[in-house]
Order: sequence, then structure tokens, then C-alpha cells
Amino acid sequence: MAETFEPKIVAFVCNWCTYAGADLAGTSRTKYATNVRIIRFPCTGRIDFMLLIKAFQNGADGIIVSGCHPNDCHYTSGNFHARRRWMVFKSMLDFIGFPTERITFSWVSAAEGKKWAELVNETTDSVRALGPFTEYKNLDFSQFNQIDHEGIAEQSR
Amino acid sequence: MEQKLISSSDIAVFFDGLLKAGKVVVAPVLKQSGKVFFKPVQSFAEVATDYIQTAFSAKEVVFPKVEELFTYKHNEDGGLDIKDHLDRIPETVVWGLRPCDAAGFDYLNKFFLQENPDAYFKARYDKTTLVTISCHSCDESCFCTSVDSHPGDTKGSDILLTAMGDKFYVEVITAKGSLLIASNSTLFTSTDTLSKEAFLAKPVTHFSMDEIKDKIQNSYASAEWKHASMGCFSCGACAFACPTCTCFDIQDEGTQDHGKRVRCWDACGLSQFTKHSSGHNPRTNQTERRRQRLMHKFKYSVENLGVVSCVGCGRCIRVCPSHLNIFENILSVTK
Amino acid sequence: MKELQNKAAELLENGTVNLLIGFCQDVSKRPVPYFIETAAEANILVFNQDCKNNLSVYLHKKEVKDAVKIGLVANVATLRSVLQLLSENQLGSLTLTYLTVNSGSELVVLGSAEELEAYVQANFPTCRPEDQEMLDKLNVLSREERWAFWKDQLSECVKCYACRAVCPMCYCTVCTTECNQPQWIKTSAETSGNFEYHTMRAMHLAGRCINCGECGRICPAGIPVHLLTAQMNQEIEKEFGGKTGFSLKGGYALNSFKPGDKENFIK
Amino acid sequence: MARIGVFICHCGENISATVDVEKVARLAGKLSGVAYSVDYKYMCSDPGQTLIVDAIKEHKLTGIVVGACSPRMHEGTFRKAAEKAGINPYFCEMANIREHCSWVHPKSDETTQKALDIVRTMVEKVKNDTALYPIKVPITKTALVIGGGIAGIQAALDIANAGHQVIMVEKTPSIGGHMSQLSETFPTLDCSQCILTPRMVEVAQHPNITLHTFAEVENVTGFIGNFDVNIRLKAKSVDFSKCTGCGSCWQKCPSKKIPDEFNAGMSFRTAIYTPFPQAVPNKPVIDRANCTWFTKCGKCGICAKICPTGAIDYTIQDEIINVKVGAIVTATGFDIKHSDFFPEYGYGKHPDIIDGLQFERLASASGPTGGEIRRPSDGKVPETVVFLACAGSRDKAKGIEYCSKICCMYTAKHAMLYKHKNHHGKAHVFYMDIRSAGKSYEEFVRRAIEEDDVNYIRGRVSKIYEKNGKLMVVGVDTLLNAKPVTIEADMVVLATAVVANEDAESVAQKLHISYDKHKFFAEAHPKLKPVETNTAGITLAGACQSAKDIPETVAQASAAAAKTIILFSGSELTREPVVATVNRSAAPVFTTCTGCFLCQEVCPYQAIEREEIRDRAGNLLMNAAKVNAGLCQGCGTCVAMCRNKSIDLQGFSNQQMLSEVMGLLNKPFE
Amino acid sequence: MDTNQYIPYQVRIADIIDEAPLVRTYKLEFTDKSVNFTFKAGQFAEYGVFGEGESTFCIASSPTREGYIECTFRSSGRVTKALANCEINDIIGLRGPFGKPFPLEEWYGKDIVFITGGIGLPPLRCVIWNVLDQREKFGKVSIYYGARTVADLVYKEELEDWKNRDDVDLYLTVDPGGETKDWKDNIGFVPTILEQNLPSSKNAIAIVAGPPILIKLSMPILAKCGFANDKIFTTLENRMKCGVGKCGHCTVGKTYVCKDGPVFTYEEVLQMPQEY
Repeated sequence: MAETFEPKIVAFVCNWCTYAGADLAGTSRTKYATNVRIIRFPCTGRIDFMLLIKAFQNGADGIIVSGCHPNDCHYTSGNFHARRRWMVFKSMLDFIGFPTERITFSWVSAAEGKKWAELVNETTDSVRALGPFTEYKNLDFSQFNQIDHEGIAEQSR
Repeated sequence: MEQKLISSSDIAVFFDGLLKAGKVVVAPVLKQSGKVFFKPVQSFAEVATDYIQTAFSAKEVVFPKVEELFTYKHNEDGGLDIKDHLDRIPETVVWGLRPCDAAGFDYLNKFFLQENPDAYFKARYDKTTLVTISCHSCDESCFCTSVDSHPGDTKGSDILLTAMGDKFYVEVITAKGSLLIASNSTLFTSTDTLSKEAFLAKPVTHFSMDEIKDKIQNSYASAEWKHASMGCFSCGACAFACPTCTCFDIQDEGTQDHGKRVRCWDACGLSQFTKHSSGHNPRTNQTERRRQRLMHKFKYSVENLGVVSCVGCGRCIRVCPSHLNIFENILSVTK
Repeated sequence: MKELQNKAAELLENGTVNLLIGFCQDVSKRPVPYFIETAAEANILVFNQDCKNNLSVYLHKKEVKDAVKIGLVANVATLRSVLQLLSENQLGSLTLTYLTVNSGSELVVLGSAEELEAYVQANFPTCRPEDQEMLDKLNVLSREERWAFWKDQLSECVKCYACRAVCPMCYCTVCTTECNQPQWIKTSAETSGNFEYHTMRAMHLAGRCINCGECGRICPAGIPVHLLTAQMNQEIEKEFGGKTGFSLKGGYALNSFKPGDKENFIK
Repeated sequence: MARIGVFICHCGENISATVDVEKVARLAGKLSGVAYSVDYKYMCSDPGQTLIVDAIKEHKLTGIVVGACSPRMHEGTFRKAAEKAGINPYFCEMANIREHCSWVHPKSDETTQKALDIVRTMVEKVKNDTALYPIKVPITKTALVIGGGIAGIQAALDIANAGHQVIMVEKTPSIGGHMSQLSETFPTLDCSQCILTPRMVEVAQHPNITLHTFAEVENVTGFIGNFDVNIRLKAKSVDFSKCTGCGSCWQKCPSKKIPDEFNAGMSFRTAIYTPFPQAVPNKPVIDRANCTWFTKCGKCGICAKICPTGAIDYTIQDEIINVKVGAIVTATGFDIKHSDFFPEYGYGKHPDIIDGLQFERLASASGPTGGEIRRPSDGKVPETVVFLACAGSRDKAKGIEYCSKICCMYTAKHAMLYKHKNHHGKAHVFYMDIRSAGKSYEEFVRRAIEEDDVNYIRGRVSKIYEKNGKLMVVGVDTLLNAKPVTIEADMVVLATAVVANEDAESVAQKLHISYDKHKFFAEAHPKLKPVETNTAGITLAGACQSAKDIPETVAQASAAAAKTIILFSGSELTREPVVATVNRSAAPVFTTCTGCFLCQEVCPYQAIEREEIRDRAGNLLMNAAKVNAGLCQGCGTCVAMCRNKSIDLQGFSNQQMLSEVMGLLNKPFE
Repeated sequence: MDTNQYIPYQVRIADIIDEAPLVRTYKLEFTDKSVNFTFKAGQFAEYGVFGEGESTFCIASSPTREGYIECTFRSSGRVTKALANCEINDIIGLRGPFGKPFPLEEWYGKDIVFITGGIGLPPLRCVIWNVLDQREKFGKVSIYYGARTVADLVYKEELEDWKNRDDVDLYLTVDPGGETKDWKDNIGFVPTILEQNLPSSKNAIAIVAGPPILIKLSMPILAKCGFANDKIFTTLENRMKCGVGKCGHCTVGKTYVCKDGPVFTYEEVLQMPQEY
């Protein structure tokens, strides 16, 4: 399991910097891990923390959230607001005992194709080391009609 | 109905016997919050003994807060595979519920099975045996004696245990009950009918159903409903804690490809309960909603099923954020 | 108490308020929120240590809004929430009079928002010791232990939404939990859904919650939900400064920023 | 369920080399909601697009996903194709399987799988796409030019000459800016004022230009094509309609000891003054901070008595006027560090250590010395002058890493001017590097060195101190193996760093444009949008963006003008409909917005307004947020802010984003 | 399986008709042909889009026309929007039939008066067809139908068809301002038109469905014509989840609209609290 485990990583990125950065990584043919799936937002300010929760709930093992460096925001302040929100969200999760090391926050500019590649590789490695994210999926297995749940578990694979 | 005796020490043996027999045993467990919950347990040691009332009723066993109706999955030929999981329900014993909760089961039974029998309730109910324990203590929220019940009531139970010093007086009410006894009959000795009175709690009686039944007929228009409901925050605490509240919601969880349809508790007190997708809401304010809930318990269910659907467990009073008091309300609107 | 009752009667008499929200007691001496429209009823008013309910929640109720001139029997927590609500452009349509009892157990009547602000700032409470104790206890636990703690707690949640209902800051006419296009929060009270709901709620209240602790107190399942927001507020105060329910200006930490905000957690 | 078409592009070999495109197309065809799926060599080619158009028509597709390159590449192309086929262009999404997949991963099943996942995600998004329509915004064909320096003047004249109205705002009493202070200009050494003043006059007389001097922009609201600007006309205390500019007032003004800004503080002016003889408009204003009438309430009043036309009016107050403009050219210029910035060089106390601007005034015929180079302390003609070509610039320690760009050239110019005026004087220049890129710049510097034998010393000056009436300039000559050199100078000229105006930050905030860490205004793109700002409709001209010499400034000014004229070429502007909206529904709900207006503060564009929702009888029911589609740029920060999801962002709606996440993970990487 | 009322049938969308803005009619066929699904006029069903949920509306086709059923709905909420996004051949879920039908048999030989507006017609359409298909069994048939605008009228062809039948009196109308240039029929609210063309209450049944306001205004007029309250029928539409009298959403007082209704006589309606 552990050695063959390939983490699923979802990247929430802003359109103007990190998405473009990933494009640059492409145009400059910088190779990186295939584990990441990019979801494009206009701005980091648009990224709703609920979406991160949903991603984990639906089976993500790790998440990358990335946007423009401070002062580079295409919309001047979206990333500043995002930064605060993340900070609070992260400590929220920390407090509730959520493994926040599965979330990587980052600034990747349109020029940092290389940084993007490295970011993806690092995150993939660290999450691979953490192993599959079962804690969340197991939450519901603790309830009353657990019998049913095991049933679903079998049935749904 | 037969009566038996069992020594307090043998109770544990009997209990663990049930577990050994592979039954899921759901019993009151004291959690760090200081509240007692019904939980599947692994040994008698886990079972809480000293409590007046559990936080939530035992209805969860037959009417879980989340019941999976079925799972669906798109198949190759464009259709769906739909499976329910009724066959997966285990044999369950509910241990140590109070007579009021048991009486609640009696109502649930009527409600779910009398007309359009509910497959899920039935499947669970058929596999469930209720071992009730009479109340030796009560608090100011208890009012079972006001609603045609009492701390030693056998209504709804399969077995009723009443602690009498070092032994338990065992009333075996149903076939299910005797089956359970039979599983370890050596522990029990037969006895004649004994009087439980001395060993039972004495909750205050605020009214009797007989006097209420008529008065409530024309209480709909009572001005008191406003007072009885102004404080209501429109949360679902009372309904979810209630042993006889049966309202539920049906929801799909998953995608159009695959997922499950579940039914989960809902409460007529919640503001969105009756709201149409058009935005029209038949019961717009809390007065109407609380009236609906109380009238349902004391009037409508009597008319529909012939029984009052309040068992006087007092949970709604204990959990109400603004301490709204159901029997005071009933008294005020039937003044 | 007489003092309070007389004042209430007076306010209703001279039309300063049309509706007064206070406490009375039920048969077993439990405080019950009570709504008084005539001076005659004032004599059933009580106000003591047990009167914990944050009555400001009722200010969102239509029946109350319709009365326009409202008297509110309030403890400091309640007054704080009113301040916070005012700073969030709520209650605009109401004229409020506040009756409270100060540390010297004498009656205080506040007629204006400014008086309210002054009083709150003068009597600003600190985190309740029992909460602080719990927080400290949780914060020294390992991540896994905290997870176990909350998992166990949240597994009991039945989504009765009482925590939402008693929260003066949860005034949305339609809560995210009721948004179904898309469905953000599972309707079912499975643990994962509960986790979603409580994280969401705590995030929405972080930096807005005024720590009245009601949500935790009234939870029928005994879940200390109030700790989530209490912790968040402390984090926010530490990082960005600012107290909730402290001034009319408000100042919500999450819709402002400083270019130099903490970002050591960002690669 | 929708009927979606999936079109997988090989991009020649670019995608198909590492991704099994046929497989992706085949499997995508199986996805629920996908009615048609195909792969093709070049989707963006004409036949490729035709293929899409035909497929949409033939299979009655409701939306399409093109699995190809980055949306930044061809989204427009394929949306047009979709439109051509008769479906709303916003039902077309790009799945980026080239930049984000085939180019960055080796040929493998994982890569193919990833491509499929990306496609599936976009399929999920398309399912939740909604028809969007471009937003049309009317345009006010008047431009606001902020700053009356050469940049502003050039931009204003270009726009005005194109036949559009221009409003120019200058904060000082006269336009002309720094250029009007210059003596002669490199590399041609022609007199600065001679080439500038005609332009200033042209501005003043141009029928399309409204000039507001001694005025400042108070605040700016609105958006491209529709800015709403408040301008503060500072109280001049002189009624320009009466004033003839005869000058008798300032000749008689008793308070004469006010340092003259125009002469860089090297002479004095009166309280009522015109900054310089060629000022435009050539009418005085009263500097109230220094006028006895205002400082000693009501004393003096001589100017009023003396004025032949009774133009002096002490009661005039600041006035705020409101103008509507369609575009804004920001040409607020620059400032320089003053010598007090250099403690190591005599704490800026020594009167004979001056900065470049001061030297310009000394060398200028209209300057305090009438063009003779005399040192400030005693008015003697300095025998030896040391020029420091790099004072502050390119000096991390001073917090200024950048090169001020003009110093090398004007230092050479200064040295020359000095030599031309004092043939036997000695001119030394300390420099780090000589940066003389630019048409005939290098030749100019060589002239200074070779023809006017200015002594160039490569090295930095460590300190300057005074010793028996001389300024001892201590430095090293790094070319002569770091030999220490000390020069006894009579005057030292520091080519101090070019910096942003001190009010640059507040100006930027008023205009809602971004700026760099040195407070220079930020261009929208360092290469491709060097003139635009991030705020649509606002352009930059001149040194407010970065240090520039005159030709560059003029070029950028004309470019800014061109951008403005392009904007004004149409009567309305079409914008992407990617904007936020606050939900509205029928009574009794109206909207789920609770009117907490916490979204208002996060909006960088002031796009969120209050709307009062009333019932039929007109009673106020609630206040709710409302998005001004013209202002909204679609960042969506408000959407994430909104607690109960009352705001949504078209094109990136909650439904879309959530279903993307779901689509990605619900059948994770099968 | 059939004991479990929560397991839906699977039905395939065989045809789609766009009736009016946001209003669609689906023709549904059972994927499993062996299902024998029988229903009576006035009953409703739960139509489900998997992953989205279920929505309630009356079966709009007539039991007299077998092999398929039709439903007409306006997309407003989550489920109806999802339904509206369906295409031909998509599979949706169907539970039912539920509820108490119209007592057609009791009406044999009587005149029938239909009064309805907007999308109140679909629930009645079923009865209308049913009646017309056994035309000889009934007396005079008159239909009063109106909508806000011409565009909002549903079943446009059928309206034509009914208009052309001489054994049906169709009073078609649109609200003032809702008419088009070539609109030949009445202009005015349905109750007004009803008032202008009073039906005879002698041996007659009136069926009223539509927006609450229409019902509210029509009742006094019918009373004036002499219709007894138990001769006036209507059909209530409350929020429903289960359809079998369990979930509690549709309760009005003690009444479960889903199992005791949706068809009620006006007399019964008057007995209930005004919470619908």
C-alpha cells in the first residue's frame, strides 16, 4: 500500500499568477509529478475554504493553494484577503486536529514555472510520505448503523 | 405476560451473554460531556447506571438520525443499479431505556406500521428487543404521569426490569422478550406479580390527558400560543431529542452518477420545514410552528392514531435553549 | 429586582419602549425569556446569574422588529453582541434601550448606542476561566488527540442547529446549510457532515463571535462548540488585533488586511 | 442531463506524443452527459474549428470541452467557434492538457489518466455553465490628466489634438514641472525652457484643454469610461478673472523671505507669487502659510490695496468641483533626494554641497545667479567642483537598489556647463559606471571627458569634510588599484537619486492603482502593458512610473495618449461578463443577502453598492448588496467573503467550482 | 421491493415539450416494461433526479391513456432545475402513485366545471382528458383557464383542440396586459371571466386549482352560483418528501396532504387551519 500509494493532489490556483506559472512550466517543458490536478480561479481571493473541505471530503490526499505574491495581485488585494483567511482557516483546522500539513499554501508568480514544478514535487513527496488521507473518510464509519457503512464500502468498490 | 426475578449480580452475566450471542447491544453510556447517550457497547462495564434520562431517546435504533434508503450507481446500459441495505440490519437489543422511551416505541410502531408500513422502520424494529428499566428517580422536567404513563409502565417494552434492592423484578411482556430470556433462562427465577410502587420515582402530575383531550379541541385559536412560542429560537433540539418525533427529510448525497439517498431527521420547528421552492411558506412564524408541534402531540395524533404522542420524558424541556416548558404551554393554551 | 421591574414598567408606561425582552421563571425556577408589552406584566421580570440567554438573538425576530422600540434586559455578553450587530449594519430599524445590572449589582439603563459602547468598553469581560482552561487543555494535546476529541464530540451532533439558533451573529435569513444550489453542507448529521458544518460555522464567526458561549451551553449533545470560535478569536486578536463586540466601528479582521500580515506558513 | 461535446486536440505531436489522445477521447465519450467525443490533429486550425461547429449542430450539443492548450492561448478562438455554431460562447471550456499535462509529464498511463481527469473536470464545469452576455459600458469622451509636467503636457496635447476634451490638474500654481527648472538638456544642450514654454502656452490656449492649476485630485470613483472625479481647487486668494498678471502685488509684498521652490531653495520669493517668470498661467497666488494677512489675522493686506483690478480676495475658499471623465492619465512626476539624505557628505548642512536640481538653477539664465555658477555660501565662483554621479542610487544600504537613470547624463552635462562657464575651473566626476545608453548619449559623455577634459574618477566617495574653507572629498580610484584620492573642492554636486513623490502613495490609493515598493506606480505588465495600470482606463506617463529622461517621458506620454484615444474611438466599451452578482428572487424572499455589507470593504473596486428593497407600498423592507457590473472586475473576493453565498461570480460560480472539485474527485483517478 | 415505497422506478424521458417559459412537459416510459403502474386522476408522484433529490407534482396524463405517463413542471428549485436540464432518453426516478384521486365515478352524469390558472392546469388536465375520453359518462363540461400572459398558457395545442370541440365550453383568458396583438379570447382575471359566464350549479361539480389568490377569489363566485362546499374540489400542493404520510412536511393540522389529499372538497379545506 504505502510504497505503491500515489496521492491525489488538488491545486487551487489563481488565474493570473500561478496558473500562468504552470503554463510557463509547460512551455519550458519542466517535468513534474503527475499527481496534481489544477482548478483555476480568477483570484486567490475567490477560493472558498469550503471548497478545500469538500476536496478532502471527496478523497483528496493533499491540497495546494497558490496565487500571486503580495502586491502582485491582478486585483491588487485579493491575495491579501486570502492570506488572512488561510491563516485563520489553518489555525481553525489545527485546533480541530486536522492534519494541516496536507495543505500547502504558496505564492507562485507567472514567472516561476520552475518554482511551480518544485512545489508540486515537494508536496507530492510530503503527502506520499503522509500516506492516504483516511482520517476524514473514516469519520462516518463510527456511527450507529456502521453495518450499513461497511456495506457501502464493499459495494462501492 | 410472565414475571421473573434476577439477582443484580447476574444482570451483567445476562448482558454479556447477549453480546456473546452476537447481538448489537445499545445501552446508555456516560460521555465526557457529562451527558448519557445510547451507544453500541462491548461490555456491561461501559453501561451507565446513575442517570435520570439520556440526552437523546433510543428511537435512534429504529429511526436513525441518518437512514440510508438506497445507493445508486449508473451502469453501462444507461440505467441505474439501485440497492437498499435492509438485509444488513443486525439483531439489536436496546438496554436500559426508560419506560417513557419504551412508550415512545409504542407510538412509533403505530405511526410507522399502521398505514403504509415503512420498510426501514419495520426491518429495524423487527430485529430490536427493548429491555426497559423502571425509573427510581426523576426530575422536575419529568411528567410521564400527566400523559397516561408512569415510571413503571410496561407500554412498548419487551422486558421491563425494576430494581428491587439486590435483585431485579423482570416483567416479560412480549414474545421477543421471552426469546431473550430463553437465551439464558437459568439466570431467572419465576415469581408472581409484585408491586413495584415502592421502588418507583414519583414525578409531579401536572394534568391528566382526559381533561386535556377535550380542552385542547378548540385551543387552536388561543392567544397563549404567542407567549408559548415567542421565546422559541426555531431550532430542532426538542424534536431531535423527542422519542416520538418522526419528521424526516430525504436527501441525495453524491453525483448524478453514483451516490446514496438518505433520510435524516427534520423538525417541524425549523423555519424552512414547510417552505416551498417558490418561497411561499405555509407556516411562516414560530407561533404556527410550535403550535403545530404541540397540537400534533396532544391532538392530531390522538385523532389519527388514538394515542397521545407525548410520553412525558421531559427532554424537550431539558434541551430547550430558552427553557420553554411543554406542559406549562399545554396548560396555558387549554386554560 | 424591584428596581428593574419598576424601570421596565416606567419605560413601557411612557412609551420609550413598546416591547421589553427580559426573563421570567417557570415552575421549576428556570429562567425563561419573556416578552412584555404592558407595564402590568413587568412584575414577573427576574434577572439573576442563571439568566444566561443572549436575548439579543430575538432582535432578528420579525415580531420583535415590528415593535421597533425595544427594551432589552441584558448581560455584558448580550450588550457586546448588540454592539457587534450594529457594526454589521443590522438592527438599523430599531430603537433600543438596554437594562443591565453592573458588577455593583445596581441597575444601569443605556439609552443610546454611544452609551452602550462606553459601558461595554468599561466593563469588557475576559475569556471565561472555564473556557480558557478547556482551550489550554486542548492546545497542549497532540494533533491526533485533538482530532479524536472533536471526532468523538461531533459524532453526537444531530444538526438541530440550536447553536445557530441561539447565536446573535447567525442572523442570515438563509444559512449556508440551507443553500442547496449547490448543496454546501450535507443535510444528514453524519460526522463528516457535522465536521463540515461546525468548521464552516466557526469560520464564519471567527472574528465576529462575541464569546457569549451560548452555543456551547445549550447544545443538547453537550458539544463545546463555543470553544472553536473562542479559540479563533484569540488567534485573530493575537495576529491582527481588535476585539469583537467592542466598538460601533467594528473592524472585522477577515475583510481587512495589512501588507505585512503573517505569512510564514506560505511557501 | 446536458449534451456535451468533447474535442481532444493532438496539437500536432505536442499532446499526442505523451498522452494517448484516442483513449482520452474514447473514455470521455463514456462520461455521463457527454454526447459526442472526438480527437483531431489541430483543433485550432480552420478544419478543426469547422469540425467543432458541425458537431455542435449535428449532435445538438449544449456545451463543449476542448482538450487542448491553455485557455490563455485559444479560449477566445473556440468560444467564437461555439458562438458560430449557435450556442452561447460561455458554454465552451478549455481543458488544458498541453501546458498542464503533455508538456510536463512523460509518456505514461498516468499522463493519459491525468488528461482524462482534466477533461472530466471541465465537463462537470460545462454542465453548470450558464449563458453569459458581454457587458456594454458607455464612455465619457473626456480625459483627466494629473500633473502638468512635460509628461502631462504631452499627453494632454496629443489627446486634445485628437479632438477630445482634456482636463488637466496641476498641484502647483504653474504647469511646467521639473523640466521648467532645467537649464539645458542633454545631449543637445538646448535650453530647456525654450523648448518647453511654447508647449505650456499651447496647453493654456488649447480650446479642448481645461487647466486647473493649484489644484489636486480629491477622490476618484467610477470605472473605465465613467470615472467620477472630485478636484480640489485650492484657494488662490486671487480672482484670476480680474487679475491681469501685472505683478505689482508681489513686488510690494512685505514677506519676502520664503525659500523659493522653483529655485530649489536657493533664493527667496514673496507670499503672493508666481513661481517663475514664464509661469502658465502667469498669475499669482497667495501662499497662505506665509502670508501675514493669514498668519497674523488681518494684518497687512498691502497686495489688496495695491492691486489695480481688485483681484485679491482673501475670503476665497478651497472649492471642490466634480468632473466626469472616461480615462485618466497619471503624470504626477518624481522628486529627488535632497543632500540631507547623505550624512556622510556633511549632513546636507554645508551650503556648498548641493543637489543636481540646485545646480540646474545655478546654471540657468533664469536662476538666482542669472546663469553664473556661483557657490551658495559666499557667491564666489568655485575653482574646483566635484560631481558625484551616483548619490543614493544603486545603493542597497540607502534602500534604493535601482538606477536613477538620468544622473550619468546630467552629471556629464553639469560638468560641461561648468567648464563652458569657467574654462580654467576643475571638474571632477566620481562615478560607479557610466550609463550612457541612448541616442548620441555616449558621444555626449565622451565630449565631456575629451573636449572639456572633465576628470572622471571611477570610485565612490566615502566622506566629505570641511578643512580651512575647502571641502575635502575623500574617495578611491578603483581603476588605479584602489588608490585613495582626496580632492579639495569649492563646491560639491550630488546627483541624488530620483524617487517617487512623497504623496505618490495617497495618489495611488485615490486612483486605486497599485505601486511598487519604491512607491513608483505599477504598470499592468512590465513588457506588454508598460503604459496601462491594473485599473482599466488609467494610464501612466513619465517618471511617476520609474525614473526617465525627457525623450522617454514624452514617448510614454504619447503612448498613454494613444491608449486613451483608442478607448475614446468607440462610443461604448464591451466587457467580459465575468462579474459578481447578488441573488435576487421573487417576494417574499427578494434576496438571501442580509445586508451586513462586509463584502463592501473587501471589494478592491468599490463595485458593491447598497440597494434598498421596498415593497409595493414603498416601505423599506431591507438593505441588500448590489454589484455594479461596470465596476466589478470579477476577482470574486466578495464571493468567498459572503457567508451565506448570496454573492456569486458568473463564470466561476459556486456551482461550477464545486462541481469541478466533485468531478475531479468523485471518480478519483480510476 | 414493492413493499419499500422509497425505492423509485426508473423511467426514461421519451419526449419533451416546452410549454411556456420555465415550464416543461416530460413524457415518461418505464425502463422495465413489466411494471404495471396504475393510477387515478388527481394522484401525484415523486420525480427524482439522482444526486439532486425528488420533487412532487401531479401526474398530468390520463389513466385512460396507458403505456406512459406525463408530468408538467416549472423549474424553480434545485430538483426542478436539474429536471429541466434533462434531455430525451435520460433516466429519472419515479415514485408513486400517491394520494387520494378525484372521485370521478361519483361524478358520472354530472356537469363538470374546471377553473384554473397558470400551471394549475396540469393537475386538472389529467381529469379533463379522463372526462373527455369517457365523454358520454358526463354532462356539460366547461373549462375556465387563464394565465398571466399568452406565453404562460400551457398545453397550447390541447387548448386549441378543446376550443374546437363543441362538447366543451372553453373560457380562455389572459391577465390584462398579457395579451398579444392576435389574441382573440378573453382578457381579464379568471374569476372575472367566471363571473361574466356563470356556470350552473345544478347537478354540477366544480374543480378549482391554481394560485391561492385564484382559489380565494373564485370560491365566493361559485358560492353565489349555488355550489355547495362539498361540490367544489381542489387540489393542494404542499412541500412533500416521502409522499406516504410519514415525513411530516405536508401536514396541515392533522391532515397529511400527501395521503389524505391532495384532492379535497372545499368543505374539507375549510376544516383545516389556513396553513397551506
